Amino acid sequence: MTPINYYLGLGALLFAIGTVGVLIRRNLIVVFMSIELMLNAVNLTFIALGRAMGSADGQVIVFFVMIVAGVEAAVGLGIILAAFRNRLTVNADEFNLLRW
Amino acid sequence: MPLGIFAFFATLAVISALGVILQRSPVHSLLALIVTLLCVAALMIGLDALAVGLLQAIVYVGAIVVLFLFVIWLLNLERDPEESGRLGIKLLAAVGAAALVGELTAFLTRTHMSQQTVNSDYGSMAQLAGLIFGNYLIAFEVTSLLLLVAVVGVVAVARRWPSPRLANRPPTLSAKPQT
Amino acid sequence: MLIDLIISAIKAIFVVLLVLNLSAVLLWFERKGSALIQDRIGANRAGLFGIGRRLGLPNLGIINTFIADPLKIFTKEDFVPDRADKFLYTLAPFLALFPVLISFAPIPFGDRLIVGSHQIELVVCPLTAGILYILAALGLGVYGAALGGWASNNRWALLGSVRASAQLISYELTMGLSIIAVVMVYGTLDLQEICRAQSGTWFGWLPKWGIVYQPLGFLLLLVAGIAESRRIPFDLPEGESELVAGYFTEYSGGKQAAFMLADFAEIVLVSALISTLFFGGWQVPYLQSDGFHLPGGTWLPLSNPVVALLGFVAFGIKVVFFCWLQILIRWTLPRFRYDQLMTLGWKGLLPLGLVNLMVTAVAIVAVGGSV
Amino acid sequence: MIVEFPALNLLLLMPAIGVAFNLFFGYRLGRSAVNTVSVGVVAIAFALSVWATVKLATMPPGSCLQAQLGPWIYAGPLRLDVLLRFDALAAVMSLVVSGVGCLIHIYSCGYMGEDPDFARYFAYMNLFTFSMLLLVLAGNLLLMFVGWEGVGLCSYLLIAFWYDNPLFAFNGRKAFVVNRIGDVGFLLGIFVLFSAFASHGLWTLDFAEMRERAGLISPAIATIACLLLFFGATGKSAQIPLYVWLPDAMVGPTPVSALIHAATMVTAGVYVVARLNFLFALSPSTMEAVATIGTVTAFFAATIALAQSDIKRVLAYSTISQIGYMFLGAGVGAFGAAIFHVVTHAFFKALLFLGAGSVIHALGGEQDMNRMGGLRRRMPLTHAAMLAGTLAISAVPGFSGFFSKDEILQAAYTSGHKTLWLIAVVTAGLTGLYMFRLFFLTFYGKPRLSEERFAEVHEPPFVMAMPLVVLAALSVFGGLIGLPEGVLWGNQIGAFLAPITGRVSAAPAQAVMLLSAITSGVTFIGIILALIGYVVIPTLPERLAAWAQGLYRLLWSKYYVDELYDFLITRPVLFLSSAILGRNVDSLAIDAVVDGTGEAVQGGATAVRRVETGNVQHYVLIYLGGVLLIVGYYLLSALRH
Repeated sequence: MTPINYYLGLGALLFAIGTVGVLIRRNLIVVFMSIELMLNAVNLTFIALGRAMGSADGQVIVFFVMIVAGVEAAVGLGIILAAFRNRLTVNADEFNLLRW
Repeated sequence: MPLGIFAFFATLAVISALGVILQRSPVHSLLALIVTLLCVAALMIGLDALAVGLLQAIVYVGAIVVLFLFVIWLLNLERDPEESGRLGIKLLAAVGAAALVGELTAFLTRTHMSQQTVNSDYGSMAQLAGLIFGNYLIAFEVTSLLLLVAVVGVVAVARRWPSPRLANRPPTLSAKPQT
Repeated sequence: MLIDLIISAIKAIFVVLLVLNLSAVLLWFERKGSALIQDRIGANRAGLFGIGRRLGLPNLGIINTFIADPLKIFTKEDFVPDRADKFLYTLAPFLALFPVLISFAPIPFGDRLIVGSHQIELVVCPLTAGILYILAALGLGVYGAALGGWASNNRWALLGSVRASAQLISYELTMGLSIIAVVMVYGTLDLQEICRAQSGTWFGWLPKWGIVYQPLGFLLLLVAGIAESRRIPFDLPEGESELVAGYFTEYSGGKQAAFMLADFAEIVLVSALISTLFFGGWQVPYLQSDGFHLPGGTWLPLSNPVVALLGFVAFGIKVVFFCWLQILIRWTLPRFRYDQLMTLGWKGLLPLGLVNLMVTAVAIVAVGGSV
Repeated sequence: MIVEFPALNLLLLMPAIGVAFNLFFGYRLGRSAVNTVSVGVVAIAFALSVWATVKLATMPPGSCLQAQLGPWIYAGPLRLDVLLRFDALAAVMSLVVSGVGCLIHIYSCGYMGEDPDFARYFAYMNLFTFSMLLLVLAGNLLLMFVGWEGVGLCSYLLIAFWYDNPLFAFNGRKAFVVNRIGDVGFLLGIFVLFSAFASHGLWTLDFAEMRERAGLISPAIATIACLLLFFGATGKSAQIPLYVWLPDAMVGPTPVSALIHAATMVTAGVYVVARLNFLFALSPSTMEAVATIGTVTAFFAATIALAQSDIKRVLAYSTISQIGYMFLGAGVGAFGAAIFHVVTHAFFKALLFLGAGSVIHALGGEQDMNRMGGLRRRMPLTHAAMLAGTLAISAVPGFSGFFSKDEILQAAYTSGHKTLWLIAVVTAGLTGLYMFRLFFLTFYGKPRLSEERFAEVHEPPFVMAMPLVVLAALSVFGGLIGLPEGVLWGNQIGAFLAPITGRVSAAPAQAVMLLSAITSGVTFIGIILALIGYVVIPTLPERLAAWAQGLYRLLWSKYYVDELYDFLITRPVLFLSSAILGRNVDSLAIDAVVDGTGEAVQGGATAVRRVETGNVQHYVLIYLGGVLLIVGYYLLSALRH
C-alpha cells in the first residue's frame, strides 16, 4: 500500500506546477487550464485525506469542487470569449485595465 | 494501490502537468491536461474513491475540457504569440513553487498518516448519494442554483449582442443582403 | 493468483478480438445489407482463385470484406498532410478506437462459468460502477474525432470535428439520462447485477426484461446511441456529400481503418448496452442456472457450461440483432440538417429523458423502492 | 395589590398606530382619514384610560395595574423592563393627557383645517400623546426619561412646525436647547440615584422598588439627586432659571400651545416631583428650594404678564406662574394638591388657549390684544367660554381653579411658609388683574380692528366650539372632585391620590375659611383693578405706564432675562468656541490630525499603488508569497513542538 503522504506530496507538486503555469503563461486559456490543474491537485488531496480519515466527506467536497470547476470554466471561458472579441487577443498582458 | 502503480500514475501525472504549462500549442496543453486528469482519476480510484474518480473522468474530461477545446477552436488559436521574455516573473514563479513544494514536503515528512480500514461500500455511489442527499442537501441544492446562474451568466457574457444600429434597421423585403 | 491473471487476460483478449471481428462482420453486413435494401447484389466479385465457385458455393463477398479490403487498406500509403500537427494526427485514430474498446470491459457476456474450483464471471472487469465507467470512456471518445479533424489542418475536417464533438456531448446527456433511469430501476451501477435482475418472468411467460420497465428509455438510448456512433441519420460529422469524409478526410491507410473500426465498434457497443440494459443481456427466456423452466412447468435440466454457453450465444444474437437494426436504419433514413440535429437533441430527447427520469422516480417511490 | 392588565399596552399602542398611519399613509389618504384616525386613536386611548381607572377605583387603595411589554436592558445584575404601571397618579395624569388631548385633537381638526401639512401635524401630535403616555405610565425612571425626551422632541417639532419661518425655527431650537440643559440635570440625577441604590446592592430604577427601599438613600445623596432632577423639571416645566423658552414657544400652532405648553408637557416636572415624592421627602432643603423657586417664578411671571400685549404670551406667562403654584404645593408637601392643580390647570388653561386660538383664528392670525376689543358681540360663545376660563384661573370661588389653588395656599400657610404664602396671595391678585386685563382687552371696549375685518369675525366652527364647551364645563365644575375637607363629599382626588402622594394635615375649619376669604379678597381686588383700568377708564393704563416708565419697560422687556442670558452665557460660549477653540484648537490641532490622516493615506497610496499593475499574474505572484508565508508560519510552529 502506498502511504497517504505520497498522495499528498503528489498533490502539492501538481498544485505547484499549476501555480507556475498560472504565473508564467500569457495565454489566458492555458492559465485557465493551470487553474484546473490546481483544483485537481486539491481534489486529490481531499480524496487522500478522506481516505486517511476513513470518511467520505472528502469525496463529497470533491464532487462540489467539480461542479464549481465546471461553472467556473464556463463563466471564465465566456469572459475570455467576450474579452477576445474586444481585444482580438487572449494575451494576459493585454488585459491590464484594472490598475492604478 | 500498490506502490508501483502509484509511481506510474504519479510520474505520468507530473510529466503531463509539466506538459500543460510548458507546451506552446494550447491544444497540446489540453491533451496533456486530459492525461493529468485521467491520472488523477486513476489515483482517486486507487484511493477507493471509485465513483468520484469516474465522475472526475466524466465531468472533467467529458465536459469541461471539451469546453476548452471549443473555445480554442472558436478563437482559432494556433500558438501563443509571445511566450518569451519576462524572465523575472518566471524565475520568481519557479522559486516560489519550489519553496511551496519544499514547505509542504517538510510538513509531510513530519506527519505520519496511515490508511484506515474502510467498509466495502467506501467510495460507492450509494455512500456518496447518501451524504449528498443527506448532510449536504442544502449545499447540493445551492449548487444547482449556482449552475443555473452560471448558465444564464455565460449566455449573457458570451452572447454576441446585436448592435443597436443593426437592430434599428428596417426589415429588408428582399433576400439580398444590404451593405 | 497467477491463474486469475491469466483468466482475466484471456477474457480481455477474447472480447477485444470478438469486437474487432464483429466490426468486420458488420462491414460485410453493411455491404450486403445495403445491396439488399437497394435491390442489387453487393460485393461479390473477389474470390479466392475461384475455389468457392468451383465448389458451388455462392460468392457472398466474404473475400472482399475479410481479406481484400483489409489488405488494401493496410498497404495504402500512410499519408500525413503538410502542416498537419503530426503528433496529434497520429494519435487521433488511437484516441478514437481505444476508448470504445475499453468500454466493453464491464459489459457481461455471460453468466458464471464454473471451471474446476474457479468461478469465472463472464465479464472482463466486474466493476461496481460499470455504467459510470462506460460513460467516462465514451466521454473520452470525443477527443479522437475532435483532435483528428483539428490536427489534419483541413477545413472540412475541422468542421467535421466541431460537429462531431458538439453532437457527441449533446447526445451523451440523453444517453446518460436514459441509463440513469435504468439504474434507478435496478438500484445498481453494476451491469452484471442488472443482467441478473432481469431473470425470471411475469405471469409465467413474459421475460422480466428492462424494456418492460423502460420502453421510452430504450428508444432514447437507441436514438442517442446511433447519434453517438455518428451513423445516419446523425452522420453529419462525416457526411460525405457535405464534408467529403468529415474529420477523417485526410486520413488514409491504417489510421483510416482505425477510425472506421472505431465507428463499427461503437455500433457494437451501443447494441451491447441496449441488450444488457433492456433485453436481459445474456438472459435466455425461461433459462435459469439449472436449466430451462418452461411456462407449462416443464424442467429441462442443463449443466453449467451449457447454460453459460447458451447465455453467451443469446447475448451474441441480441447484439447482432441490434447491429443489424442500426444498419437497416442507416440505409433507410435520410440525414438530418445540423440545426435539426441539435434541436432534436436538446429540445426533443433531453426533455423526454428528463420526463422519463421523473416518471421513473415517482413510480419507484410509489411502488416503494427499486425492483 | 398588583394586577396584570395587558390593555395598557394597547393604551400606548393606539397613538403609535396613529403616528405610523399619519406618516406613511396620511398624505395619500387625505384630510378626513387623517382627522378620523388621529382623533380616533386618542379617543380610544382615553376610553382605555377610563376603563383602567374604573378598574383601579374598584380595587383597594394603593393597588396598581401593570403590563410588561418586554425586557429592555439586562446588563449584569441590572434588570430593566419596558414596564407600564397604572396607579392613581398615572390614572389622573393619563386621563388628563388623553382626555384633554382628545379634545385638543378635535379642535385641531378645525384649526388646522386649511394647513397643507396636516398629516405631519397630526403625526407629531400623536407622537406627543404617545410620549406623554409613556412618561406617565412608565414603571421605572429610565423608561420615564424616554417619554421625557420624546415629549421634548415633539415640543421642538411642533414649535418649529412652520419651519420656513426662521424665527419659528429659532424658537423651536431655543426650546430644545434649554430643555437639553435641564435634561443634563435630569440624567445626572438618574445616575446619582442609580449609583446610590446600586451601592446598596439594589440594581434598579423601578419606582415601586425605589419607594420601598428609599430608606437606603442618605439625605445628602437625596438632596443632590433631587436638586438635579428638579433642575431637569425646571427645564421642562419652565421655571426659573430655565423658563425662557416657553413664551417663545407660542409661535407654534395654538392647539399645540394648549396641549403641550399649557396642559400636559410643562406639568411633567410637577409629575416627576410628585412621582418621586418619597425622595424629595428625604430632603427638606430641596423641598424648600422647590417651594421657593415655584413661588418666585409664580410672582415673577405674573408681573411680566401684566405688561405683555400678545395674547398667547400673556397666557404663556400665566402658565409659568400657575406651574409655579404647583411647585409651591409640591414644595410644601402637598403633592396631591399640586397634582389637583395640574388637573384643573389643564382644564382652564387648555380652554383659555383654545379660546385664544378661536379669537386668533377668527381674526386671521392676529395675536396683539391692542388690536382686538369688542369681540364679545361677534363671538358670544367664545366670550362665555373665555369668561369661564378666566374666572377659573383667577380662582374665583366656586370655579375649579379656586379649589386647587386654595388647597395649595392653605398647605403653604399651615406648613409654616408664611412669606411664600404672602407672595402667593399677592400673585393671586396679580393673576386676577392680568387675566381680566386680557379678557377685557379682547372682548370689551371699542373694537380696535378695521371695520371690514371686524365684520368678518365669526364664531368658530363646530369642531372647534365643541371642545370649548366641554372644557368650559370642566373649568367650571372640575373643581368639584377636590372640595375642601368636610364640604359635601370632601376631597375625592386627594383621597384617591393619597396612597402615592400622602396627605397634609388639614388646617382648622375657621382658618380654612379665613385664608380662603383673604385669597379671594385679593383676587377680587385684582379683578376690580382690571375692570377699572380696561373697561371704566381705558386711558388709565397708559397714564400709569407713562408715570412708572422704568418699571413698565422692565416688565415689558421681561426683566431683560433673555438679554442677561445672552450676555452671561451665550456670548461667552460663542466667543470661547469660535475665537479660542475654533480658531486655535480646531483649525490647528484637530484639522492637522484629520487632514494629516488623509494626506498620509493619500501619500501612502501613491507610493504603493504601483503594485496594482493590472496584470493578474503579478497579483498571483503576491498571493503565492502570502501562501508561502502562511504555510511557513504553520511549519515553524509545527517545528517548534
